[in-house]
Amino acid sequence: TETPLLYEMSVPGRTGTILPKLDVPETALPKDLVRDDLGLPELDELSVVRHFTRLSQKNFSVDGQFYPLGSCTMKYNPKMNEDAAALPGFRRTHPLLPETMVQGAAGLLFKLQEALKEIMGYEAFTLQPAAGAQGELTGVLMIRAYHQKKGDTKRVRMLIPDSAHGTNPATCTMAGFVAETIPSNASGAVDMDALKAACEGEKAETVAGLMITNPSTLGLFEPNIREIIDLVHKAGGLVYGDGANMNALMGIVKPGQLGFDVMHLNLHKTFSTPHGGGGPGSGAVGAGPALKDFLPGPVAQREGGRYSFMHPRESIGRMKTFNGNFSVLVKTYAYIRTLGKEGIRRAAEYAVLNANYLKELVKENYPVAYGQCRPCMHEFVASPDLGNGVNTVDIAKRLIDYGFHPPTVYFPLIVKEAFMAEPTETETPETLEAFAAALKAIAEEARTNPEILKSAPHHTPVRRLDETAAARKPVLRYKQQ
Amino acid sequence: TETPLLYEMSVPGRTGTILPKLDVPETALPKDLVRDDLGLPELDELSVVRHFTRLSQKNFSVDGQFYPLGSCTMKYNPKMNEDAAALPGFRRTHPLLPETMVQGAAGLLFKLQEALKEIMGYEAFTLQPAAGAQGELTGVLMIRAYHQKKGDTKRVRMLIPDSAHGTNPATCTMAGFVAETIPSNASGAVDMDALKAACEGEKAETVAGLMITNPSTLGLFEPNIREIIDLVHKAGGLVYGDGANMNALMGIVKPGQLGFDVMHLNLHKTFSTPHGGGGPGSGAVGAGPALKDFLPGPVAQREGGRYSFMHPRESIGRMKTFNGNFSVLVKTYAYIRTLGKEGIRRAAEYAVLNANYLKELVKENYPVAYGQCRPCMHEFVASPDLGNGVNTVDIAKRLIDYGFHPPTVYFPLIVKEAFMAEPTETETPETLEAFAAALKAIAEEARTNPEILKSAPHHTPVRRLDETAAARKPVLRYKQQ
Amino acid sequence: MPYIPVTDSQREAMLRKLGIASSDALFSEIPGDLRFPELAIGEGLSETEVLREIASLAELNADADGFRWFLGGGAYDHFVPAAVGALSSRGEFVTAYTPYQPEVSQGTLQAIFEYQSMVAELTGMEVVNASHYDGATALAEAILMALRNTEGRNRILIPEGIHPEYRTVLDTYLAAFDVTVETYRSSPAEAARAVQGDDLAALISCYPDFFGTLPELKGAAEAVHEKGGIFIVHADPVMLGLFRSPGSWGADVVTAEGQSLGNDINYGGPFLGIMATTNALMRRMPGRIVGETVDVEGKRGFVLTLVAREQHIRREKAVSNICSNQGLSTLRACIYLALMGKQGLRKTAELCWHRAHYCAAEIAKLPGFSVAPGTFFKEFTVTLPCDAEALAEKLCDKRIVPGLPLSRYFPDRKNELLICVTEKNSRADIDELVAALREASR
Amino acid sequence: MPYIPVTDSQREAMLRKLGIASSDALFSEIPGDLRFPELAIGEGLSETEVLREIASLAELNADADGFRWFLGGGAYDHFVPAAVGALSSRGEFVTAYTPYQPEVSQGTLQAIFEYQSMVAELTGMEVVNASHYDGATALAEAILMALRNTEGRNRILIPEGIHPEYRTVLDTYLAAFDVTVETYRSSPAEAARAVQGDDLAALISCYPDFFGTLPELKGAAEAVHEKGGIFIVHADPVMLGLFRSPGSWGADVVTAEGQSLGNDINYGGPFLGIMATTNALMRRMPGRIVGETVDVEGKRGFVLTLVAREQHIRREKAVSNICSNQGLSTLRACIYLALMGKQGLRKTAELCWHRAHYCAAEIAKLPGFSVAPGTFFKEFTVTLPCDAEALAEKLCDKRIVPGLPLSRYFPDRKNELLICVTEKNSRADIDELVAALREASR
Repeated sequence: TETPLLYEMSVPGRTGTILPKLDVPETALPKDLVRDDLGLPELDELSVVRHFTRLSQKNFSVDGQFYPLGSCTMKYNPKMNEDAAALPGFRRTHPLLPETMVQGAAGLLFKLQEALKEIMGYEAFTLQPAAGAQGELTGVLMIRAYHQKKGDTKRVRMLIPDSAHGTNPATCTMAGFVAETIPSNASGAVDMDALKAACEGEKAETVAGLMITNPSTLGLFEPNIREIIDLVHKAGGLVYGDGANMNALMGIVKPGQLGFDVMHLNLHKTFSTPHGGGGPGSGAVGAGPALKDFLPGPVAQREGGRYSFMHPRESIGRMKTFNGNFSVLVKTYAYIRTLGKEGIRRAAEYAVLNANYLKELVKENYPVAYGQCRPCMHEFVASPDLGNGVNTVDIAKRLIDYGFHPPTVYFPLIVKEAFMAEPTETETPETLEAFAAALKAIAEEARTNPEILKSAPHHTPVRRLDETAAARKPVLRYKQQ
Repeated sequence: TETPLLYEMSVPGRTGTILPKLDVPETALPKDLVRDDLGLPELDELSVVRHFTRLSQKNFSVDGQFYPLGSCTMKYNPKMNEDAAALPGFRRTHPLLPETMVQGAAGLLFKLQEALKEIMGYEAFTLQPAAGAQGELTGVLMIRAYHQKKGDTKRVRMLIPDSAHGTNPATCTMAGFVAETIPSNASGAVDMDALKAACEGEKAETVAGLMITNPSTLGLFEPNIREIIDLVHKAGGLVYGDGANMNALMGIVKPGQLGFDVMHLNLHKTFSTPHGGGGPGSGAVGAGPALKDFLPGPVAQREGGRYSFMHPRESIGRMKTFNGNFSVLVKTYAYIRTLGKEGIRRAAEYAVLNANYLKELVKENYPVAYGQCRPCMHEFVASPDLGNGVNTVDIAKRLIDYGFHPPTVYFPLIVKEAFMAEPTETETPETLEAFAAALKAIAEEARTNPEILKSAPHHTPVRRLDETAAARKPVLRYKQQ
Repeated sequence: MPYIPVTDSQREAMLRKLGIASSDALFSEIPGDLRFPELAIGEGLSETEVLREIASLAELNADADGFRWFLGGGAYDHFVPAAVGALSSRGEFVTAYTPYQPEVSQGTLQAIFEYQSMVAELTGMEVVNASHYDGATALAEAILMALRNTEGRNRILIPEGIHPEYRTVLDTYLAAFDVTVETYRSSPAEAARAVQGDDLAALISCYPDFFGTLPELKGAAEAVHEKGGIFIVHADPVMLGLFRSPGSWGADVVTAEGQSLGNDINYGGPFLGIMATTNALMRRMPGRIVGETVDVEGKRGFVLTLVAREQHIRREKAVSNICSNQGLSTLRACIYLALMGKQGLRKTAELCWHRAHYCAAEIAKLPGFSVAPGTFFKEFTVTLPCDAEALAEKLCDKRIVPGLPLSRYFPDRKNELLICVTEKNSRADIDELVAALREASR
Repeated sequence: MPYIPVTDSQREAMLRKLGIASSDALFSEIPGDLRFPELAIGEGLSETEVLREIASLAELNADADGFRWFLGGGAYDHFVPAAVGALSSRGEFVTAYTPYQPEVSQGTLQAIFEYQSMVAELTGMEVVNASHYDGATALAEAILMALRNTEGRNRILIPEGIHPEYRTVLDTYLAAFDVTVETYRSSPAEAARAVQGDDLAALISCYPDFFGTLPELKGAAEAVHEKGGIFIVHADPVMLGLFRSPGSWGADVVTAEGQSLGNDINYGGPFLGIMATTNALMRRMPGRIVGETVDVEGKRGFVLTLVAREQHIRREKAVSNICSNQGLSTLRACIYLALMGKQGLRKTAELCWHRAHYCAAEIAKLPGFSVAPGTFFKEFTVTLPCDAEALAEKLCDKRIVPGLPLSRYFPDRKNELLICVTEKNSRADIDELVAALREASR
């Protein structure tokens, strides 16, 4: 049933909070500055509680459903980490206190930097970026600053494989580079000839670098990764690694050792902090020898048993105020301490095992487009063709009726009708099997009753929504009649 | 959809907790004492989280729905009180610490006792009883001890109006008294002639006392309450007040001043602590001059700025271990501090106003059985007859389809097809009007489509359940096949 | 006005609809001389002010997080997984009531059914109710149940080592009944055999007792049954992760304090009274019970059942006056047991056992200290070379709560300390305790 | 293994199904010399151990509950109603992701739509996005938006009083663009009028600035527009409960730090970047936006909309690379604004105003102290007769955090203190601060 908007429930004179009485003499207000048009709704506390309780129940979530959204790593978010982040000493402390009064917070940041350096094979880390996209921007601005410092201003071309997330080219533009697409070959890997053509000869001196995701968005490990990195390095460019898919590789290989000069992590994916309906996340960035001095500040350091903050020598500045999304970082730290060295590796191992198992279970009707004979990493991208005009969107919507959140669909763009499933290591084989059974039933429905797929979902609070109308005549806020 | 049982999801080898490694030398276990048959299920943490998240969503609750369950006072439970009770200094402190280490807890108990004494008009309070029924038992055991002390052992008859909650006669039995029912008169009040007959003449000397609920379970203020109390007192008996319905009277009148010798409160009703799916509650008991020395211990006291505990001189003992349901008491205290003297009175006032308003809105189809021309207190008991064989149970089940929790039904027993609605003061008039509209629609459905009522509810996780089969062949636990 | 959503203009409209000028008219039946008293409880305060006042009270208390903690005595600091709090605090659980309408209470009902199932396994019994107020009241109700089941018999045997507060609760609950309560020091079997006459209603055994000591249960059930009584075992539920269940010893009724199962200490409450029994005694058992059934479409569902025992049907003939349960505490225990599972609870109990015995062994090495003899699980009694209360005070100043001085309940046992070690006490904690005991006793 | 439910025997069965002997085979494409490195990060720990370690770190930090607290400087201790935490922590909100599938994300989507609606009212603007990382990045993106909208124009005017960290963030974000960033000291209108040439892209005004001072906004929008620029106002959202909205002053884009709206300080993050604009600039705005629409049955529903601006469609031509929002912070702000409502937010702002001005007036009476001139809301700068950092340290020892010594950012402003007073500071707190300042400065 429809949940009315807050404004629709508003009744003049109500309030949902109990505020203190004024206990000081009044000071006259500057009349010309005071407003009388504050159009907020007026509700009591119970109505607000009921409203958001009901809204919450309209969401699918990891806590409620299998949520195999590819590229998003919707793994279980341990409850103990929430308790850790909610401690008053973290939740209620302030970034502008003197360092002596926040040794615990600074210490935690330092310890987390150290752990991430070790896991990723980097010389330095910043925890400041607030999200993956901001981590990307950080990395690419660092590459920019590196070339600038060398006076190498001709390097404006940033190479980006066509399977990349849309954030990569967008970031590239924000950092003042020109995005240049490198095609994939038939097996889904970077087309080495195209890459060579883009990096060699005359073109070498305009190469700023490469932005690459590994495993790629096809869920495949880039088989020529060392060669690719070498090519770019030889051209004088630097390599940025998009760490969105690190859940396949943590504890398996250190990206720094593979040669990535800089890389961001999505702590909310790989390190299991909750996604919060879209954020806050954290896009911590690690850097190797070429770029470590360019990291944004402040970075935590330890000197003689005390923790403090420093700004790297060639720092690009800062990406946001204060010290990053600290409470996300507390959860990350708790997660790493809980898993330890064995657990970190095992998490990746089982993420990959689960993905391969699921890929195998569904391959008859949902074959992958690339790399059929190779193991996938933490996810796979199928390209289903169930016939009878059934599209991937129909499969996705029908999965909802079966109680599952759909995988990512229509990404990456290079796969037709892409269906990108990432089960994560925190799901049981039984869940994967139930999901595969639903997919099988859907394939059968496509043959026998395609209409039920076209009109899915059937049991949701709302059914398929008119997104075109929403964009054509945007209604972006409630307006009082 | 059905939620499987934990056992049905169990897979050997799983566990949902991360425990420390053994860090001390092992001590040999006594082999003949060790078991090998621990049949607990085996699940991972995510599966457990998902299980209980899904189960929770199958409940109606105050946070989600209007819940006008008569006699239960399902009012809003302020979230701030939960935060107060969760403070580590309360949640993680121990009742057997020396008093010097728990001055805050002892102080809170003392302050709460003082506030309840003032609100209820009593000389002393115990916060120990864990629930209303235990509060009743406390009060009646105190009456017993009082008579015993006086050597008045013939007093075995406990008078109880026929409208009383079932706990009253049951309590009476547990305290070794014989329950004697006093009928109600045509207007729902205690039949004064019957009461007199039970209290006067020869019968006087066997009267232990009277257990009475005021407002009565009909939602009516007992108009002869002073006379009733006088009659019992004159017979040498004592009067126990069942405080289940104090939400109508707090701040309006002090029961101690009306002459009740002892009374329990349901702090989870009147003082807005949550009901928790059935508990924990708190059945604090107040006593006047006759009985205050009989209260169970410990009772908090203040001496020279320090808080400590004492056992009343003639104490009946203790009703449970330690100091009552302490975290419920923290919430009660927070509630009283928030409302203050004005708020306490207003809460009762609006509870009664809301009940009268709702009674008025629905009177056409849902007339009250008693006291049509009198104001009701915080609730009213209708006796609907919608025709076409529609019973109160059908109305109740159909209300669920409209998104409302049904009122209490078939209680009190003296009202045919009883339908007992208690809206509480925390609901908006809009909600009451929507509820009345649903009841009106149901009355219309009773005329036009009674089958839809008989087969309700229609949209719940399960539909009407076979309670007879459940009791005839009880299945009270999962059994491995 | 806090938590009242009726605005002034709505109030006016409502009064008009009721045909009255003021809500005072609704209270006209209340004696005028007593109506609307002034309450001396102060003005209402804001959320910030109230929480600040209450937080300042909370800060005056010592809490287990700030200390090395070895205090038990009936309220235990066991590990509570964070998921227990996260799930049990969901509004749909917290703000629901007794599941009278099963169609919209399947969450609460299924959770109780699962609790009953797991506690049945844990205790080795057939039937479990939806809980009592705490361990002591569960035990009291078990005795009342035995009295009902053995009509005419009125002798109750209670072990000397029972928790002193339990003893007081039992006496209070039994005050109105014609019973003889006797204390025994021997093994339960011997105590039963020693009974003269045919008036034995029940024998209670504590597994372990207040001092941590485990009784010899072999032959106890047989001896009690031979005398026509009911054998009641009050057990530590965490210990049952490792030690034989009361059911396997032939218990007719098992009670336990369930606080240790996922519930906080909460300064003593709310706790969780566990009660389990046999199929034979099922209909004698007090308290709420949830059963499985089917709906009109044949779908599985859960309902409150066997209500014919209860007070709202039977009134004065009910088996007890109890009409609620410790719903949230039960839920917490249910989530706790689900998370722990077979392996986790066993491992927890093993950690308690090994660490407690390590601790006892280390303390026994201290000059002047001795550990009471007998088998124990996680709690044991130590005789000190000095006053226990004074020593505890010294250690508290060093952020160690070393245990419970027995003088709290037994004024003459001044040199004895009851020490509790759980899976939360690391070896480092224990070593710190032992070192502090050594130093403080010098 | 923590959080991995696959048992050993299931693992074997899965490997059999895949036709491999070991999961190592799945990683055969990874360079063998680098595969499976040893990680020097220690063994995994139990829940108890990890929480104990982290709690011991948390205890090393000063938190606002333990002090009289007058510290702001961009991160404010406003009242957060308990219901905000209780509701926003529900698993269905916390563990969902970006609402890509609207049919199963209406909770998140409707909440964002309501946030957009309320923030539109608060700022006096037409369109609000679903949030940025924090106030500073919102402001940086607003400038990029202005640059895109005024193609060819590249002059940005920034007030001297901007928060120093904001200034650094802007410089970082603008590093790759050919822009001239100029600082102005005058009123915004005068600064705009003083621009020579036709290259003004945007003028930013801080309402109030870092030092607490409110600018004169009259005529500013007109002057900026006359020069062809975009007028950006960065505002304190709590102040907007009482003070005229930026929209009413003619702002084209409004940004704000939304932490004050129901979010904790969290040692500086997560915060909430608010951005609002006009209908005219709607399609230039970065970030996620939720719109209303209908489903196939005509029922109202909400979807992510105007996605054609975004990076997953437009790739290198996108208006920004941002592809998430501060979902939970937004939700908290939404719940906060719903609870506060029209009356509550106004009253909050009034309490800030009156208490801050009372505090300033009392401090101004102290010998040697002076309060900076100009209109302020809740934060003001005080010149002390002594070193601010040293004084602050003294007061912290007395459990008072008196404010921010300006030397934190401006090494030469040693005697200045930025003091923040909110609705959480009672008169008693303020009097304590004033007395402590008096004493410490002697």
